[in-house]
Amino acid sequence: MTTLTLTAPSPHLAFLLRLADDNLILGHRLSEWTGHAPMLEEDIALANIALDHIGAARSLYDRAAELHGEGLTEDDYAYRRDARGYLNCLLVERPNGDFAHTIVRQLLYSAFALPYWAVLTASTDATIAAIAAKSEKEARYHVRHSGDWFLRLGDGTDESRTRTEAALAALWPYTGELFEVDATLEPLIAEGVAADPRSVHAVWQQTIDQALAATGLTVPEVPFMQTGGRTGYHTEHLGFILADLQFMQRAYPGATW
Amino acid sequence: MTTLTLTAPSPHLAFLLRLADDNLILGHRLSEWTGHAPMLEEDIALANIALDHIGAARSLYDRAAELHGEGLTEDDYAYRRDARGYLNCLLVERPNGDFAHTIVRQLLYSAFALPYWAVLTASTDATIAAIAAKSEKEARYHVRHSGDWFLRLGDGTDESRTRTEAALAALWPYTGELFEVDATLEPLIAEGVAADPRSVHAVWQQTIDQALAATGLTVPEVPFMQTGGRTGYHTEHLGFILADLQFMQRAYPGATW
Amino acid sequence: DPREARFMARIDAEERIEPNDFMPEGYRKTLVRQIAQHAHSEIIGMLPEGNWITRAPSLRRKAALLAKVQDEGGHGLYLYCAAETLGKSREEMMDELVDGRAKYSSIFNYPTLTWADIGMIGWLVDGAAIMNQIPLCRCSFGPYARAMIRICKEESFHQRQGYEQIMTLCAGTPEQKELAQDSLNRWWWPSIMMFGPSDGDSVHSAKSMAWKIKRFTNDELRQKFIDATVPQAHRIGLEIPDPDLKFNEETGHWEIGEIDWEEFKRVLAGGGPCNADRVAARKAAQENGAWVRDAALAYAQKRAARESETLAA
Amino acid sequence: DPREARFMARIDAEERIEPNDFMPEGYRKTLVRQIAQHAHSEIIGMLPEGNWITRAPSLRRKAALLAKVQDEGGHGLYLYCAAETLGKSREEMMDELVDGRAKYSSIFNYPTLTWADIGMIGWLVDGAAIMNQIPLCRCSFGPYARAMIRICKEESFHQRQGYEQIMTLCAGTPEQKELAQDSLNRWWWPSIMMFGPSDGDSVHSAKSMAWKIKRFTNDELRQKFIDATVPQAHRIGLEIPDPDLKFNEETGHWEIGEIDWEEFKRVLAGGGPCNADRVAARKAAQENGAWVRDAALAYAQKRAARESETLAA
Repeated sequence: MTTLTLTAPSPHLAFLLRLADDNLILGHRLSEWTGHAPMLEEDIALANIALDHIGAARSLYDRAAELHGEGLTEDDYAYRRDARGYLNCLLVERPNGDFAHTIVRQLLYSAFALPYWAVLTASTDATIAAIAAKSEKEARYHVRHSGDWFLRLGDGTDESRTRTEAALAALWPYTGELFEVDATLEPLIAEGVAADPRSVHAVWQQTIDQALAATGLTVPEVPFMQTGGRTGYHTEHLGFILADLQFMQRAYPGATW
Repeated sequence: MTTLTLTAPSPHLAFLLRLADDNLILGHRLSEWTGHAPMLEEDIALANIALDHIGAARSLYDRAAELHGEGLTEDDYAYRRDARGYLNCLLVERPNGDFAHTIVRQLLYSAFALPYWAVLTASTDATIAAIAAKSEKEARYHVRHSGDWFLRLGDGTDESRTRTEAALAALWPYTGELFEVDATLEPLIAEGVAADPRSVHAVWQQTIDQALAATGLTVPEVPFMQTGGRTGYHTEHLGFILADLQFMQRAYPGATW
Repeated sequence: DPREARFMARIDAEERIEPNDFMPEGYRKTLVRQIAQHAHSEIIGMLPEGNWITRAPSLRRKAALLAKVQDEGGHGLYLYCAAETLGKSREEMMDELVDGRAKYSSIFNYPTLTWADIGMIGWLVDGAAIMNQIPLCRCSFGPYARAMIRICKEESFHQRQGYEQIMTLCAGTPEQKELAQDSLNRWWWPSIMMFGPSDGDSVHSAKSMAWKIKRFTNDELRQKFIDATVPQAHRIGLEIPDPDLKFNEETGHWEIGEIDWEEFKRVLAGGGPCNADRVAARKAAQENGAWVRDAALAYAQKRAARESETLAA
Repeated sequence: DPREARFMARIDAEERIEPNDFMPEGYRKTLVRQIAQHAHSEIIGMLPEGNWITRAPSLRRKAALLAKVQDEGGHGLYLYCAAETLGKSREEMMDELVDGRAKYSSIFNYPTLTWADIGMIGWLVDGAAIMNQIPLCRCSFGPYARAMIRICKEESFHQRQGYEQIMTLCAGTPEQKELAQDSLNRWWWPSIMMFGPSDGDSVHSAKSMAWKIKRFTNDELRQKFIDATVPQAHRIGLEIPDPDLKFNEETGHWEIGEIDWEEFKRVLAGGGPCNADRVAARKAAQENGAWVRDAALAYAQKRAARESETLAA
């Protein structure tokens, strides 16, 4: 049991892993708050959202394993790939930072995930469609939760507004990647397995614009968008996530827990 | 290549590992500052001290491997033991905290290491004696460096004094362990392989008292001393150190780097 | 005082006391202290387990652990609410926790050093907690009793889940079995101490029994726990780290060796391995979160002000 | 201006200019900018490599990496000192770095994603740096030239060490070989870009050549690097990620494909993968360390005051 390298995974498999990795890594980040949140209600809420994401990741890895054959399991994907094999977008691996960073990251991602899951309910991969139906409901709550907090922080105190603005500026460059279409995605969109993320851009923009308008904040001016996660080109943060995440499976390979 | 469990290591081996682990873990902690220190001179100085500690650890692991037989290497000890198998004292695994914590931790440890290495130069284990001779010289610099900073911080600004006081209070409970003698150490002291740490307590106390006197700070009132590291009963911090430290060897077992 | 007599008559008749009912000051104080301690224990209890969320060895276990720690947060919340019905604010209780005035269960001052400790906490610590808590479902104070009913259900699930995790380790590789035994060695005695001092040395017991806050003595509950747990350990091949342990055929009870009360007192007095780290973690959460709570408050006030302006217009 | 003429005569005669000598304002400005950028590059360069100190795969490599990063800190220090001889304080330069006004080598805005990147930085990045720096040992400004002599010696050691690390990977398991190739794929083009824009597009080149700050054009240095490096890659079985790469038998040079100047400009303008993280890390170090520097200053002042009191008494 060593590091799992997927050489040229099929587009279908790659798509499943991209979605699954987004959810695992975002869930992992949120779970870091447990016991350390600004109020007990948020310890609970963030753990809840983390559980939704980890649950979605598990279902998607399951489907990947089924498709992949070779007797792999969900845990092989999570625990045996090194950073270059992870396909999540960069946004979800950004550090929690302060609570404003966590809320802005969640809003930016969930405002994308909600409509994207909605169109994926029509996926020709019936398992994806079923996962999407469940996840869409969860994402509705995630958007509401982060949207409510965005409002409170953006229109709360001077300090909370400044922090929210800084978080927006820091995270905005990672939003472009959510809507990218590449050679992996193109055939899958044509087949109806995947959905075109560009088709939900307008809805995403509307959600964000509404949130901004309610606080009087504006879209930060960002000359460059970041990209790379979908092909395993990550930030330096992912490696440290994986060192913790994978420790037990690496130290005690082949054991059942 | 999985996790290395040493069931009832010989006292000689355990003693080598205790010393080596102290040095590796303290070196690791110091190395975390590299690129992030309060001034460039300290990036360099802390890296330098870290290198001394890691160097001492390597020599001690080498000697352990020689004694142990079974074809083990220095890396087997560093990279394959889980937290319960590490025998460093708790002081060295405490987080870096602010610069005052790092300086106080270093002074408390080095003020012990300097005289302890000095008596170990007479060890009947010639390799230990040789390592001690080299390390004693290095420890002299470590005491000077941390002592100078202790003075600057303790007698600098109100803020630096408050921080230094807080660091002293937080770390003092971990100093008792440095001078403990147990069933592992007793026969080795009798044989002259190890030295009795209690024999250097007065010198240690004098070094610390002098540093305190120069700043007007006092020994914090600490009703309880902490213990456990020498038998692998650590704080929760060590596990995270090892997750990073061991990632590569765990993820790519058996490779040569 | 005739009110006190009526109060005691209600207690004796097994009636529930509700927040707005008359109650003697001692009863209120005892309850506030106990419920707050209980709430704090849930909150501090999130830390040793939370320590392994990012390192759980499988996704299934990670999700289960996260859900468990979340449940503990929920328990803390119910309990703070129950204490608030007695007139003490959550903020005040939180302040007492982070400045060290309030106590919480000493068991959480021990570190989780390996993954096995997560299963062990479920099995032993939640197991011991349930022994304490089941009788509290019949506590004379209504809000506490009702919170306990819900909490006990979840704790009992956690306890089974913890035992199952340890069972899995014992059925696994030799390394896994070793992790389980090592963890039991470290957690056995601290769990035994969770029931508090022996009856003779227990300060608050007699009054609490009379008020039907407590239903059993510390030693009675401890014995129940030991009798339930020893056979569970033996069933999966684990050895209890007590050379004096023996089964008394006459009484049908397992008898244990001497408890190290010095250790108990030391940990209670702040000298446990993690007391300082636990309180520091909660303090950091309180301080780092202050601006967030301030923002939420400021927003709520602005919003209320806007609404009343709209109404006025 | 006769002083300028004398200055140019000295330059032409290959004499060294020293800090207290007359120099034209443009010469001073160019040097301060270049030396400060060079110093900043060393400091920022500590971050991508520092990223792997805690995760190095063997103790030997850990010590070597730590020593290497420490050397970079040392280079930064000499260079700040050299720049200070021209009248600009280190504090001012540090401020310019953290508020984004100062530039540093764009290469450090790429992330170190695997351990192989550590070897690759040694081999390629230090290799490219040396090409730039060897001629700087003959730079007309004395303090800079002298700093460069020392730096070049160490860089050349780092470069050999880096190549040896990559060689080890290439001789290792298939996974290790793959790590090396993947790393080369990511670092090749950014290293090529380290030499800056093509001669036609280079803003400061002509003047710098006349002042003998620079001795070769960007393209000349780039070609030297390519000619040295391509055979090294081939020797250990690595493929250069450039389908257009070919050896020109006539000129004896390796010719590369089109450089993506858009990427170069984007990274230079702040849009590289790590620009924000790099500056944020240095900013955090500056801010978190402020109280330490204040304390050192306060202590030095107190001490000086005490000494003068003693003298006065």
